[in-house]
Amino acid sequence: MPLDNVVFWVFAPISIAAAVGMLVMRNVIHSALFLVVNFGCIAVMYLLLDAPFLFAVQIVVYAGAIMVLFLFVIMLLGVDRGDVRTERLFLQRPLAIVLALAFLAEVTVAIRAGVGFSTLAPQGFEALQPTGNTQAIAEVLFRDYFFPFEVTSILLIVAAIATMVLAQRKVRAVTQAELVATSEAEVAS
Amino acid sequence: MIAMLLHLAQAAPTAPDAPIPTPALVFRPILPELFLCAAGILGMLYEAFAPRSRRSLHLAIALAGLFGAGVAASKLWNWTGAPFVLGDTVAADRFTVVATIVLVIVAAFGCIYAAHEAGRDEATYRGEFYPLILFATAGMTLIVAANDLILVFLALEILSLSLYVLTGMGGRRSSEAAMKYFLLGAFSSAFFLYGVAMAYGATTSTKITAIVAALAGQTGSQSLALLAMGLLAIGFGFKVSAAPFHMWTPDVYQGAPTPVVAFMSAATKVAAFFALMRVFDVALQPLTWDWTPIVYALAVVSVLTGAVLAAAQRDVKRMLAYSAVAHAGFILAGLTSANTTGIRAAMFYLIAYSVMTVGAFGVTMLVAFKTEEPSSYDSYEGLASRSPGLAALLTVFLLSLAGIPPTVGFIAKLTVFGSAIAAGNWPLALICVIASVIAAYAYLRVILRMYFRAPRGAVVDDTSLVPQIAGLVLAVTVFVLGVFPRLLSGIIEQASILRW
Amino acid sequence: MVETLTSHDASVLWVIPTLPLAISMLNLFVGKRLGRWAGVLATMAVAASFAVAVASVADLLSRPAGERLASQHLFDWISVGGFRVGADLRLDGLSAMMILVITGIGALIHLYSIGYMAHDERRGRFFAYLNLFVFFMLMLVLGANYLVLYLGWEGVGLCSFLLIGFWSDKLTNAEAAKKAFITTRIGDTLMLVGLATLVFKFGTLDFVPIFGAAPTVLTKDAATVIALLLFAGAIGKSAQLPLQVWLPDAMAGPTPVSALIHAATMVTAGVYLVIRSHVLFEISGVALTVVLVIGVATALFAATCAIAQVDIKRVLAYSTISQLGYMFIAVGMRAYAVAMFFLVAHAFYKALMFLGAGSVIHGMHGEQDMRQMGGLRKVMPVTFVTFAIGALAQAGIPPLAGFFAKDALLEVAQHTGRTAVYGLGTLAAFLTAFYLGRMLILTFFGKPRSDAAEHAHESSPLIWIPLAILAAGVAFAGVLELNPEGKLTSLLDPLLGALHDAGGLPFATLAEIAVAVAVVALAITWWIYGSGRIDPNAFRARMEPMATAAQHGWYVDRAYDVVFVQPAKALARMTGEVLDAKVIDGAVNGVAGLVQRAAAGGRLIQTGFVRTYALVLFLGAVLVLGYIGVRV
Amino acid sequence: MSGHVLSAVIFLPLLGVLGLVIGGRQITDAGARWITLLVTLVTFSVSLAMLGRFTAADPGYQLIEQASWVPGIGLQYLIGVDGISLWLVLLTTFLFPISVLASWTVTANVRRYMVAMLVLETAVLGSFLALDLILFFIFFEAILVPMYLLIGGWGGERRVHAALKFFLYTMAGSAFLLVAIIFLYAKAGGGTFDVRTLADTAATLPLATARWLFLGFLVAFAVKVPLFPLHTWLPDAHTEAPTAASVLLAGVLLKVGAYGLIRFNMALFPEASKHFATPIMVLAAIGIVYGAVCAISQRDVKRLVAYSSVSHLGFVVLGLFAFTQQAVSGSVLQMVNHGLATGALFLLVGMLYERTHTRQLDEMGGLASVMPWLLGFFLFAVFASAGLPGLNSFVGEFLVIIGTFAISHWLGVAASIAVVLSAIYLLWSYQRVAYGAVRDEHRGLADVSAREVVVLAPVLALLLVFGVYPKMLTSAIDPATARVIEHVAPDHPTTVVTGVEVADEGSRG
Amino acid sequence: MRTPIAYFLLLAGLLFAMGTVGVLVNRNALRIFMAVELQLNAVNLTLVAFARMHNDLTGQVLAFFSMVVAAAEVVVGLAIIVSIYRRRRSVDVDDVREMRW
Repeated sequence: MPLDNVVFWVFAPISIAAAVGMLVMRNVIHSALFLVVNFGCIAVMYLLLDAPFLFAVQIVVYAGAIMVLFLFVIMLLGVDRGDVRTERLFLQRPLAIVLALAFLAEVTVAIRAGVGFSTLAPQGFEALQPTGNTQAIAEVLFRDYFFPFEVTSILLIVAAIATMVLAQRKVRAVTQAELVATSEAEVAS
Repeated sequence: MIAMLLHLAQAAPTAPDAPIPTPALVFRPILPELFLCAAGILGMLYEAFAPRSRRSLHLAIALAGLFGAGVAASKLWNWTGAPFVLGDTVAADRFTVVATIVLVIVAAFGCIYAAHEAGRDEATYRGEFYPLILFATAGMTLIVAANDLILVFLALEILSLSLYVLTGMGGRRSSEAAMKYFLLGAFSSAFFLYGVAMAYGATTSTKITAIVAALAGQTGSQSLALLAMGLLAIGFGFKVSAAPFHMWTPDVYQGAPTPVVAFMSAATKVAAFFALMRVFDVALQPLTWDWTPIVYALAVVSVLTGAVLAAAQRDVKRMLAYSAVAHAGFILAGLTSANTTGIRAAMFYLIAYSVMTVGAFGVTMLVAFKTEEPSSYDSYEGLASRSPGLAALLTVFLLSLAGIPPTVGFIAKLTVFGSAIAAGNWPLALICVIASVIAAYAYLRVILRMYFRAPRGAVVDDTSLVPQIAGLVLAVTVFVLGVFPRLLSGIIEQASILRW
Repeated sequence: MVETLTSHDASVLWVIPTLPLAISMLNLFVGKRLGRWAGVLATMAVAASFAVAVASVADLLSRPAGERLASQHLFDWISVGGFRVGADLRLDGLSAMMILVITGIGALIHLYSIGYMAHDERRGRFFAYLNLFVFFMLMLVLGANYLVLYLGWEGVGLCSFLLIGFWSDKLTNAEAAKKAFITTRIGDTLMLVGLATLVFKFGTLDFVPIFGAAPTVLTKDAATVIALLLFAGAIGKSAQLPLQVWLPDAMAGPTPVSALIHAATMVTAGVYLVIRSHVLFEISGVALTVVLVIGVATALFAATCAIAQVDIKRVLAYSTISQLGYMFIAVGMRAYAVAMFFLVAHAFYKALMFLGAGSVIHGMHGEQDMRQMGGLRKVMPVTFVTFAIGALAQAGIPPLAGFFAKDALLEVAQHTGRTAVYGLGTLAAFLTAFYLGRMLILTFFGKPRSDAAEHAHESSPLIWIPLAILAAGVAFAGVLELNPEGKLTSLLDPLLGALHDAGGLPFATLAEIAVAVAVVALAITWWIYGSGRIDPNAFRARMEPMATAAQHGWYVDRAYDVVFVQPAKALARMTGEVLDAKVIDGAVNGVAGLVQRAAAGGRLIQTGFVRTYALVLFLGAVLVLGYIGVRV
Repeated sequence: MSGHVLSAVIFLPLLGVLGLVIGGRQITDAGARWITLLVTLVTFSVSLAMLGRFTAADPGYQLIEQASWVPGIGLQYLIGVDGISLWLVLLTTFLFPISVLASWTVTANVRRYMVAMLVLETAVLGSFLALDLILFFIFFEAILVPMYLLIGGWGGERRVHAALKFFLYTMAGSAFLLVAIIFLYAKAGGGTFDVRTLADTAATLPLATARWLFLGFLVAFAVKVPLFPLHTWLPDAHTEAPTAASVLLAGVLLKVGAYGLIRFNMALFPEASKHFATPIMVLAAIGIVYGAVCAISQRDVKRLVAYSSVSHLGFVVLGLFAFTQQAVSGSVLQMVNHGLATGALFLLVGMLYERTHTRQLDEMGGLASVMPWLLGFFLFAVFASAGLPGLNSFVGEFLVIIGTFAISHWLGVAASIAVVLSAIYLLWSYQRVAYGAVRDEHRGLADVSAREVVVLAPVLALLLVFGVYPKMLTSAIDPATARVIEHVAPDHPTTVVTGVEVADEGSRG
Repeated sequence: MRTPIAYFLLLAGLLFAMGTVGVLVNRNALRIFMAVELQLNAVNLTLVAFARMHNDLTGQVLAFFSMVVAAAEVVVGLAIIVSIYRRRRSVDVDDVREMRW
C-alpha cells in the first residue's frame, strides 16, 4: 500500500470522526476543538494533493486564526457551559439526516459519473511548478486572478467596517423592559 | 483603521520588479466600482476622523460616488475595447452598463431614504451606513460584470456581508433579521461555492467564457457541470429569493430598516438576476435543456408561494417580501426562454420591479412612523384620508406590482409571460397569471385598508417633501414606462446581447 | 281562403290613435293642473277619434266590396337584414267594426267617467291611462302586421295593469293588477313564440303576405302550431279557460275601467286576433276545434260561477267570461260574422250593465255586495231601466241585441250539425238568464236589505246619460243586423268569406226555443229570489258546498296557487337562496376560501425558527440535485 | 387617418383627471362636480362629432388612428370604430354625464370619486375602440381599478367584500385572456396584435389550438358579461355599488364583455365560435331563465335588478352565437338598450334609496302615493325592462328571439319564457315598492327634484325613442354585424326569410 | 499518488453533508457557524482535489480565495453573534423568532 493511501485512510476516518465529534459534543469548546482536529486532517489531505502552500495556510489561517477567534468569542460570551441539546422542532433531526444522506447520494452519483471512482490523479503536477508550489500559486494568483485578488481587499474592508459597526456600543443596549417584553411575547406565542 | 490601510496597500499593484507578469491593467470598465469604493473609503475616513459626522456630508459623498459611478458606467455604453478585461475576469458590455446604472440609482434612493429616516430620529443615525451601501453597490455591479465564477462569489460575499450589517442597523428586530440573514446566507453561499468548485471540476476553469467553451466543445465533464448548475441555482435562488430558498426574505424585509429593504429588495434582485443570466445563459448555455426545467419548477413554486402567502400577511413589509418571492418567480418564468427574449423580458421586469418596490418601501418608511408597528396593516387603515398623497403613491406602486395597466408592472408581466409562451411554456404562463390574481388580492387588501377604512386613533405620517418627491418621481416613472415602454425596451434590446 | 283585396292609401288613419295618445300625454304630465278639464279633454279626444273613424269607415264603405282595404305606412319600425316590420296601419271591415266600438263606446265611457271620477284627486292620471288604453287598443286593431298588433296587445295589458291598480293603496287591488298582467303575459309569451314561428316560416309579420302565402307555405301541422300559439295569447287576453282567473279579480279597478277594458274592448281582442288570423286557423282545422271546445267549456264554466256570486261586479265579470266563450264558439264554428256581431252587441250591453252597476255602487256609496242591496228600482229608476235593458238583452229577450246574437250563434251550431254545441249553448243560455235574473232581482227588487240601500240615490245626469245612450244602442242594434240588406256584419264578407249553411231547424223554431229557455230561467229566478216563497239563503245553503265552490270559481285559483304558484315561488327561493348563493357562489367562494386556507396554513411554515428555514432551503437543494441526479 | 376624434373621445376624461389632480385641494366639492360634469359633457359632444363623421353603410372600421407604440413586439396604438362599437361608445359617453349628475349627492371625498369616474370613462371607451389586442387588454384591465374604488369607497355595507370579489373575479377571468392573447401572438405569427391582421393569420392555427384560445378569450368575457354560471360577482357588486357605479356597471361595463365576444372571439376564431356556439347558447338560455328565477326570489331591490341583468345579458350572448342577422343585430341593440333600461332602473333605485335608506323591498311600500312622479318614472323603466313593445328592450329581445328561433326552436322558446318571468319579478317588485300602505317614516318624502328630472329625462326619453324607432341604431349596426356573420358563418342563413317571396309593397299598398 | 481523486471528493462531500446536518440540528449560533466553516472546508478540499485531478493550480488559488472569504465571513458572523448576544443574552437561535408567519 502506497504511503499516500495509508495516510488517506488514516486521516480520512479521523476527520470524519472529528466532524461527528463536533456535532455531538455538549460543550461548545469541545466542539470547536474537534473542528480544529478536522481542519488539521484536511490540511494533511492538502499535502496528499500536492498543495503544501495551502497546507500551511490551512494550519495558520484556519486552525490558527479562525478557530482561535471562535474560541475567543465563546469565552467572551461565556457560553461554554454546555448547550441544551433537546430538539423542539418537529422532525428536524430525522429530516436533516435523511436529507443529508440524500444529498450525499446525489453528490456521489454525480462524482461517479463525472470523475469515476478509480480515476487517479495524472502525473506531472510537479512539472507545473518548477520553482515550488508557493511561487506557482503566486504566479497564477497575480497573473490570472489579479483582479479578484484585489477585490478581496474590498471584502476585507467591508468585514472591518462590519465589525466596527456591530461592535460599537453606540447600538442602544437592550433595556430591561424590552427584554421582559420579548420574553413575554415568547411566552404568549 | 490600520487594518484598512493594510488592505489598501495590499490592493496596490505589485512591485515593478516582480517576476510575475500582471495582466494589462484596463481600468475603465471597473471605473464605476472604483468610484464606489473610493467614495466608500472617503466616507469611512470622514466618519473615523470627524468628531461628529454630518448626515448631509455623508449623503453628499455617497451621492457623488454613485453619480460618478453612473457616469462612468454610461461612458462604457460605447466601449470598443476588449470585451473581457483584467485577465478575462471582467466583462465590459452594455449588459453590465444597464445593471450598473440601475443599481446606482437604486442605491441613491436608498441613501436618500436613509438620510431622511436618520433625520427623523438622530439616535438611529449611523455614518457607516453610506459606505456600506456603496460597497454593497460595488459588490453588486461587480457580480454583474464578473466573467469569473470566483469573482462572482467574491462580489456576492461583498454585497452579502454589507447587507448583513446594514440589515442589523435598525432597532430591536433588525438584529434578529441580521442573524437569520447571515446564517442562511452563509449556508447558501457554501452551496454556491460548492457549485463553483464543481464547475471548476467539470471544466478546469471558473471563467464563464471558458466554461461555455468547454461545455460546448464537450471537453468538460457533463455530470459535474450539471451538479455545478444545480448548486449554483441554489445559491442564486437564495439571493433572488426564489422559493423554496426564500425563507429568509419575509423576516429580513420585516426586520431590516426600511431604507435598507428598499435598497436591497431591488438591488439584490437586479444584481443576482443579472449574474444568474450571465451564468446560466452564457456559461451553462450548452446545458439549456437541463436547467430550464429547474427554472420552470422554481418559477412555479415561487409565484404560488409568494402570491398565496402574501395574501395572508398582516404587515406591509412582510407582504411585500412575499410579493418579492412571487416576482422572482415571474422573472424566472421569463427566463425559461433561454435566449435574448428571456433576457430582455427579465431585464425589463427587473427594472420595472426596482421602480415599484423602491417606491413601495419608500412609502412604507413614511407611514405611521411613530407607532410601535409602523408597517402593520392596522397602521394603514384610513391612510387615504390621513395622508392622501402617500396613499395614492402606494396605490400606484401596488397596482403596478399587481400588473394592472397602464403601469409598468403590466408591461413587465406581459414581456415575461410572452417570453415564457414563446418558449412553449404556456402552462407556466397560466399559473403565473393566476398567481398574479392571487397576488392582486394581497395588494388589494392593503389598498382597501387605505381607502375603505377609517383611520384608527391619532396616527401620524411623515409627510416630508423630499421622500414624497422621490416617490412621485418613481410613480411617474411607473406610468411613463407603462405607457411608453419603448423608452426602456430600446435600451434593453441593445444591452441584452451577451457575448462569449 | 286567400285574401284578394286591393288596398288604397289612407292618410288619416294615424289620426285615430294619435288623438287619444296626445291627450293622454297631456293629462299625464299636466293633468293635475287641468282639474276637471282633464276628463272633458279626454272624452273629446275619443269622440274626435270616433268622428274620424266614422269618416274613414264611411270612406271605406263607399268603395266597391273588393277594395275595402285602406293602409298607411308610417315608418319602418324594425329593419334588420331582410326582416322588416313597418309601423303600418290598415283599415278593413274587421278593424272598422272594432274601431267604431272602441271609439264609440269608449267615448261614452269617458263621458261617464267624468262624473264617476269627479271626486278623485288623481283623475288626470286616470284619464291619461284611459286614453292611453284607447290608443293601444286602436293600434291593436289597426295594425297591419302582427308586431303592431302585439304592441297594442301588450299596451292594453299595461293600461289594464295601471287601471286595475289605480287605487293602489289597497294591496288587493295591486295584487289583482299584477295578477292580470302576469296571467295574460303567459298567453302573450306563447303568442310571441307564435310570432317567432311566423317569422321563421314567412320571414315577415305583415298580414297580407302571410295570409297570401299561408296555404302554400304552411303544412297542416305547422298551421296548427302557429294557430294554437296565437290562440294561447287570445286565451290569456280574453280570460278563457284555463287563464280565466285574472278577470274576476280585475274588477278591483274603477267601474268605468271594467266597462271599457274588461267588458267592451280589451278582452275581446282575443276574438279579434283569432278572426284576424282565421286563415291560419282554417288551414289547421284542429285549431278551430280547440277554439270551439275552449269556448263551450268557458261559456258553461263561467256561467255556473256567475250564479253563485254575491258581488255585483263579479257576476258581470263571470258573465263576460262566459259571453266571450260564446264568441269563441262562434269563431270555432267559422261563424266570424256572428262572432263579430256578438262582440259588438256584447260591448253595448255589457258596458251598459257595468256602467249601471257602477251607478248602483255609486249610489250605494261603494257597496258591491248584492245581499246588501234590494229595492233599488224605486230610488234609482233610470239606472234600473237601463240596467234591466242590458240584462234582458244578454238574457236573450227579443228584440234586444243580445237575442239576435245568441240566436244566430245557436242557429249556426244547429245548422252545421253541431248538436252538442247547440245543446250546451242552450244550457249556458239558460244559466245566463238565470244569473242575470238573480242579479236583477237581488239588486233592484224586494226590500232594501241595508241602510245604504235605503238611502241610495240616483246618480247625476252625467252618469245616466251615457247609460241611456247605450241602452238605446242595445235596443236598436239588433235591428241593424235584422235588415238583410244593410247587415252590419256584411262589412266582413269580403274579408272572411260567407258561411256554408247545411240547413236544420228553421230560424223561427230556434228563436222560440231560445226565448222560452230565457223566460223559464227568469221565471225560476223570480220564484226563488223575488217571490218571497223561498228563502234564498236556505236555498243556497242546500246547494252547499257547490255554491261556495262556484262562488270561488270552482277553486281554480286556489288550485293554481297550490300546484303552480307556491311551488314556483319555492323553486325561485331555492334557486336564489340555495342554488345560487350556496352552490354556484359557494363554489366561487370555495375557491377563494381554499386560497385563503392555503395561505393561512402556508404561512405557518414560516415558523420564525431559522433552522426551519435552513431545512426548507436544504430540502429545495436536495430536490434540485435530485433532479440533477436523475439527469446524470 | 381622419383626425383624432377617437383619441379625443378616449382621452378627454383623462384631461379632466389631470385637472382634478393638479388642482388638488383648492378644488371644492362643488367645483369637482361641475368640472367632471363639464368634461363628460364635452366628451359626449365630441362623441357626437364622431357619430357625425361615421358612415353607417360602411361595415368596416372607420376613423382609424394608427401609430407604432412598442415596435419591438409590434404593439400599436390602433383605434377605430365600427357599427358595433359606435353605439356602445355613445352609450358610454351618454351615461357618464348622467351618472355624474346622479352622483351629486355624494359628499365624501368628492374629488377622488370624480377622478375614479373619469378614469373609468377613459378605460371603458378605450376598451370599445381599441383594435390592438394588447391595447384593448390594457383598457380592459384598467376598468377594474376605478370600479373597485367606486364600489369599495362609496358602496353599501358589504362594499369591501363586493369590491374585492368584483376585482378578483374579473381579473381571474382576464388572466386567461392575457395568456391566450400572447399565445395567439406567438403562434399566429405576423408579429402584431392588430385584430384585423390576426383575424386572417389566426386562421392558420390548428383547429385544436384555435379552440383552446377561443376558450381562453371566452372565460374572460363570460365573466364580464356575465354568462351563467360565472355571474355571482354581479349581484354582490351591483348591490353594494353606489348608484352611479351600478348604472355604469350595468350600463356599460357588462357590455365590454359582450363586445369582446363579438369583436374578438368571433373575429379571431370563427371556426371555434361555431364549434362552441351550441353549448354557449345553452348556457345563455339557462342564464336567461336562471337569472329571472333568481330575481323573483330577491328581497333586495338592487340585487333583483342585478339578476335581471344576468337574464338580459343572456339574451345578448344567445343572440350573438345564433349567427343570424336578426339575432346578432338584436344582441348589439340589446346591449345598448339594456344599458339604458337597467341604467334607468338603477338611477331610480338609487333615488329611492337616498330617500328611504333601505333597499329591502319589504321595508318600502305605498311609495306611489308619496312620490307619484318618481314611482311613475320607475314604472316606466320597469316596463321598458320587462320588454314592453314600444319601449326599447322589446326590439332587441324580439330580434334575438326570432333570430334564435330560426336556429333552435327550443332555445328560442326558453328565451321567451323570460318574457313572463321578467313581468313577474319586475311587477312584483314594483308592487312591493309602490303599492300598499305607506310606512309612517316614509310620509312626506320629497318627490323628484329638478336635478333628478334632468338626470332621468334623457334616459327615459331614449327608452321610448329607441323603442319606437330602433332603425336609428340598426342602420349602423346591421352592416357591421353582417360582416361578422359573413366572417364566422358564410354559409349560415343571414336572414330568416324562407319559403315566401315577401311582397314588400303589398303590405303597404 | 495512488489514492483515487474520487475518494477526496467523496470525503469532501461527506464533510459538506455533515456540515449541513450541523447547521440544521444545532441551536447554538456558534455551532451553526462552525458547521458552515466545515462546509467551506469541504469545498476547499474539493477544489484542491480537482486542482490535482486537472493538474491545474487554479483550484488551489480558488481555495485560497475561499479561505479569505471564510475569514471575512467569520469576522462578520462572530460580530453579529456577539451583538445578538448583547441584546438577548443568548446565542440560541431558537429564541430568536419574534418575526414569523
